[in-house]
Amino acid sequence: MSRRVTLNLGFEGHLQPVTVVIPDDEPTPWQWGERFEIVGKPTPRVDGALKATGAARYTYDISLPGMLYGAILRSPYPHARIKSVDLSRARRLSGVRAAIRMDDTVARFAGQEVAAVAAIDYETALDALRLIKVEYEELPFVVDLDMAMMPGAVSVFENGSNVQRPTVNEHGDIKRGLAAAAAVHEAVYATPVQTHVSLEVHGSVAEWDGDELTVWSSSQGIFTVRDDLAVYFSLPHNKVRVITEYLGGGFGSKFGAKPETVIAARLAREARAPVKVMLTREGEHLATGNRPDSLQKVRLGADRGGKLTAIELVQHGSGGIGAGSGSAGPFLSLYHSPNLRTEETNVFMNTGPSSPMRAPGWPQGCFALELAMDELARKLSLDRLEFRRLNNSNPVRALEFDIGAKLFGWKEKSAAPKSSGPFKRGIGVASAAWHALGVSGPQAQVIAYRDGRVQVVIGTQDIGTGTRTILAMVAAEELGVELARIECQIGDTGYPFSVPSGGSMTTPSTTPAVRQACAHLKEKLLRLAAPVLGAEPSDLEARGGTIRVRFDPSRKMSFEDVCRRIPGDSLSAEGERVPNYEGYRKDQAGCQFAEVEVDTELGIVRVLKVVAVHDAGQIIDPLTARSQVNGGVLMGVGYALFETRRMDPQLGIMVNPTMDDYKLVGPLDVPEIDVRFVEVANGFNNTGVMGFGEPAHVATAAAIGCAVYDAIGVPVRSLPMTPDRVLAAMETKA
Amino acid sequence: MNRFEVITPADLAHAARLLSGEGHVALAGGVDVIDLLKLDIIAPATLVNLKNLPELRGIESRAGGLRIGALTQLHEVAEHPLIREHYTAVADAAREAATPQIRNLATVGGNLLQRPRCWYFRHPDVHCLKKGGDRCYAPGGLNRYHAILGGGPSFIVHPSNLAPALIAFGASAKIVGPSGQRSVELEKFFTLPTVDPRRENNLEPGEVVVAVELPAPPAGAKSAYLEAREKQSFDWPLVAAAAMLVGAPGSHTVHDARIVLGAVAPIPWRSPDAEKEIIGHPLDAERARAAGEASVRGAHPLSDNAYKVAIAKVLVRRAILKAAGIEET
Amino acid sequence: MKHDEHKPPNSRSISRRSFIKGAGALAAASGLVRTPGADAGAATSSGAQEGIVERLGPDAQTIELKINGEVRRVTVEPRETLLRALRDHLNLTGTKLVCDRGACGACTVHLDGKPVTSCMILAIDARGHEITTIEKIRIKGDKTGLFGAFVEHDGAQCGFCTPGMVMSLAAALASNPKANLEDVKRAVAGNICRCGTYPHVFAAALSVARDTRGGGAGES
Amino acid sequence: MAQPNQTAHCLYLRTKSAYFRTASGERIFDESSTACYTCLKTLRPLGPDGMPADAQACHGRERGCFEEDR
Repeated sequence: MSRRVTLNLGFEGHLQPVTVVIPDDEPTPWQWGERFEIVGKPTPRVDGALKATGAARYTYDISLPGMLYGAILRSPYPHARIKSVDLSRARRLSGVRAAIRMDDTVARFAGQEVAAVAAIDYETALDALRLIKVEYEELPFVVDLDMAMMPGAVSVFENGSNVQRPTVNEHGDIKRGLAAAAAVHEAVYATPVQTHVSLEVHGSVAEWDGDELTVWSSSQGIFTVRDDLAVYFSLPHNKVRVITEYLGGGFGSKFGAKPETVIAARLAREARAPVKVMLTREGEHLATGNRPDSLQKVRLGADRGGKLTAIELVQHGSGGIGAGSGSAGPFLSLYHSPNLRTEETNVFMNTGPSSPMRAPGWPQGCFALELAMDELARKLSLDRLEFRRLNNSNPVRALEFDIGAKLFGWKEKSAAPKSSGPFKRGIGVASAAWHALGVSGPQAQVIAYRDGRVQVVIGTQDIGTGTRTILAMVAAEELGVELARIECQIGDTGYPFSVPSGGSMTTPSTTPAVRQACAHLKEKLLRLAAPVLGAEPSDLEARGGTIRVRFDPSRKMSFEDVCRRIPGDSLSAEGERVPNYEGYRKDQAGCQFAEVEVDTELGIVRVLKVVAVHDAGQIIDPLTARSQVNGGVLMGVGYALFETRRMDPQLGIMVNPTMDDYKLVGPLDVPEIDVRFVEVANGFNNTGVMGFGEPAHVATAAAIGCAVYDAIGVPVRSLPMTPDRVLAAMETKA
Repeated sequence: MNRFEVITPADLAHAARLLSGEGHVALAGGVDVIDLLKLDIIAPATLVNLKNLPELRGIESRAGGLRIGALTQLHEVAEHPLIREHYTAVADAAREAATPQIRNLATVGGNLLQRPRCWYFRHPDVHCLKKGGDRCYAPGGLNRYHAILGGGPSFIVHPSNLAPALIAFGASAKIVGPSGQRSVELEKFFTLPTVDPRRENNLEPGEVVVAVELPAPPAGAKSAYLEAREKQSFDWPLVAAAAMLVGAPGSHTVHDARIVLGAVAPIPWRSPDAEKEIIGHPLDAERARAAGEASVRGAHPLSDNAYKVAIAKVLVRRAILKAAGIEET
Repeated sequence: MKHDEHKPPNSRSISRRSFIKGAGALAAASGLVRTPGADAGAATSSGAQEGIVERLGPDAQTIELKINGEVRRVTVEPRETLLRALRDHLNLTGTKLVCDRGACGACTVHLDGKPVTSCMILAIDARGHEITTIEKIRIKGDKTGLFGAFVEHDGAQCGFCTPGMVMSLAAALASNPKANLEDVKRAVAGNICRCGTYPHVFAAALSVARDTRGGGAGES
Repeated sequence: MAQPNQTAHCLYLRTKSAYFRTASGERIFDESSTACYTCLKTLRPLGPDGMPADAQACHGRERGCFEEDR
């Protein structure tokens, strides 16, 4: 049933044999030194042309016969009792086909869905919203983290404190660690609420056929949306079908069936017609989630030699009316310390609920920890990179520091004298980590047709990372055929099950299923070819577009010739993603270097260069992987310099729910980015892939924060580092 | 957006008559009007389409100066050779405005008359002083981008980035209304909230800005326009500064100067104090610095925007030096 | 409609989009003009028909738009933007709706060859202009090499901003085939990408510009 | 990823990790400090009873709105 194989795992200079137990029908995991024909070579994404020409069909582009347009009325108040909702006038407006109200009796944030309508066109739907009469009774509110934590603060939930029970992690004795330190640094760091700003807003098109529901949804998880809708509407799972052909971004905010998807389905049921509900940009900012803010009190101690003796974090943050603001991840894993304590406390306030966002908690924690590391290094007169090397927790990162420092020119840049003029340059470095091994569960089907085409079918979705390309590359590699032969069908719950595209799970969870399916298909094809080639199937291999005899490659058949021998129409095989084996290391490392230039008179920071060095197990496609790292870095530049949700304390509303007042990195704000990958064979699954969407975003803002500190000589301990904060920091120096 | 009709009048006089009526709003480039319509800040019954009126078009040389039709698009201003050569600050201001796509739609008239970018004003759920409500939310709220000069009772900043540069060259607005036409210096066209917090200029009902007239630039005039922005890509300025300098013949002495700031006050903010610091003196970095300091004399920053005072000082200094062609060391 | 109708009792300030004012570009309508809201609908016509070249709306009317070289008839209300007309009425969905405020460039089309944000222009205002959408560039084939370059350099991640980027660059490279990196950045300065594809977008554009330059001359 | 929690959670409780399952098919309720919970009944991070929804509160019968996961 199962077999033991010994794999050569690790990375350059650190290779070791690891014995793993794998199922019999599982292909041997790829290991160090594997020679690939397709995997690992930069490969343009297979659907690139469809995206560039606007032909790719997103949920927003779905148009069905008789389809209605929905719109949502949101609470303008941060906290109010909803006494009545009168839909009658809206219902009477010509062109309106359905109107519903939500079940809530209390609005707890400005932007909470109150009611919704469906009409023959979008403008009419908006007209109808204006006719809905809602009677609110305003209640006191709190939208500021400091205020929400105060004793006697307004309660977001009746008779409950806003301050939740803390999560504590500790080992050693922090007091002893601080006492043993030659230098101690203590400061408070603050990070803002960041919103996802997926370019395709949240939304769905819902269509009922009797008691069967089909939903096109802008979602990271078609099966999770399906399951949620089935539970919500008390339907058997097989009565709900969810489709996400193309997805315009998600970043963690598009798991499951959110209010707008349920609203679309409810409106469609009432109207007896398909309904499309896509949010407004304002609604997107207010109600689809965000990265919580934080106040992080950090204490670090180190001995004279630069070894950390204590790491302490006391963190508060708000997930709005929801939870999830913790930021301890980096404190618990980036650097060794014999004494460590983290305490994370979520605080409720009257703002939209947070949702997972690209490495939840990590960019916050990394900024606080890494800037504190630099401040302590300065006290100890240590080179900041050296200080990190001394305490580094991961051997792969040690190599990454070397690679990055050389590429970046750390030594030369450190030695360069500071300009005497107003434009000051600075450099910084920060560590990243992640831990996305992938999960079992996904199933894949692979079909070879008589004409030689191969179809990979799996119910995953492409959040923008190039899923179709990655899966096709793995299939082509396993089957020994060219990439163009493979066609990937994804994004439909009618296909075999897969997991959501989030938590950096897609590639490590789906590629092993596809590879296994291809291995099974290959066995069948080898059996077809064996009698023709006069060999045993076990003596054959699929390579270079042929099936050939391993020890005599001149005895071969083209892949197409083999396919022509398929009886009937096609040959199909299935594969599953099995649980992870014991592989090399469960964590993955990374580090980023940043160089900035600060206009010290205006307080304006420009990021000039970022060097990003990362590992992610087996990189399938370095080209799309590099795109992901660029994306993580640039989202980090925005987090460092521009992005923040601004809540007015008088009205309790977000004043910048647009794409101009909520500031995103634009083309002229893009630094030069140099991306390097470190190859690691990890052996946890048959492709050895680890996930990658998140780690690339973890260290950027931290590295930029450290670089600004280096440039101006004082730390800016709050993000984003806007001109007012930079100038204020400079003033404390003067 | 409410439902409305669109009327295209045959001539200017008729346009003026239509615009005198309640619920009529002019439609030109449309960028700001569409924004306001989408936000339900305006809900006119009728849009009066001005694009058919020849008086509003074209850039022409006139009496040594230039007449820029109100419908002229920002990209035309940015690229026009005469403007680039003789009114450099104006061309630079146009080039810095918005995005390439918006510069291809937005007009000179629209840039001057656009409503403030204040996030309270632009928020559909906030009924602020500017919209006829009873208070300005900036002083007690989030005011990092608001006025440091000339504020009260409303604390918006004027959003036009062309206006400071145009005022630096003494430009006038040519206006046609139901009772005829008038010409008003742009400097006097914009009005403080003390006059009427609900508006930013003295355009009367039915009046149409037909053109902007730039007088001939003084001999030896040099100019510069600078913006300080958080983002280098599309962003509104924290502070803008336009400087126009006229050198005395044959010397380094500044014979005349105009210094106008943008994004610091509810109107484009000319600073005679800054001008005084440099007029009649040979220009050097120290003089320019003094002008920068003087430019924000009397500033009353709000809780979050004192940093704009610091930025304004620097930007005025830099604009003066840039106009003069002096490299800072 | 009464202007306070949606205001809750003892409201301090917020009223749900029910305060209605008029005052817009190029004309000030006496500061505050209260006009009927959308529900009242009917436009009050003021004055005689003489002196009027055209009167449209508020009801939907069929207009002609010249899109991608073809005259298309589309029935729209005056309040509908060109973007809505393209997407909802003509099913030209390559042009994306993202910010709806002219701030992100995802809805970029060409108007007489120049890139504009189609969310900030009324459909009726696009009459008489040559409108070019991403579909035209698609149908006419990749003469510029831009699509191929986008694919080769991975200029798309989720792909939602990509058609707008392509439209901005197509116009810029048509007027300046030898664009350098700075030119390219300025050409897409009105386009926002949340996935962070910019570096690869720049590379794609520069590769086309470099080809135009006869190879080798490009700086990056 | 988090360890599976052995107690049955409410049918309507959701958090990112709950969209994944263990090898034995159970939903994973990660009680990590970054978990964002939603009640599928209200579509908000609170139950029909108006109190916060989370992995600690939303299992067992002590909460009136609890419904057993099938």
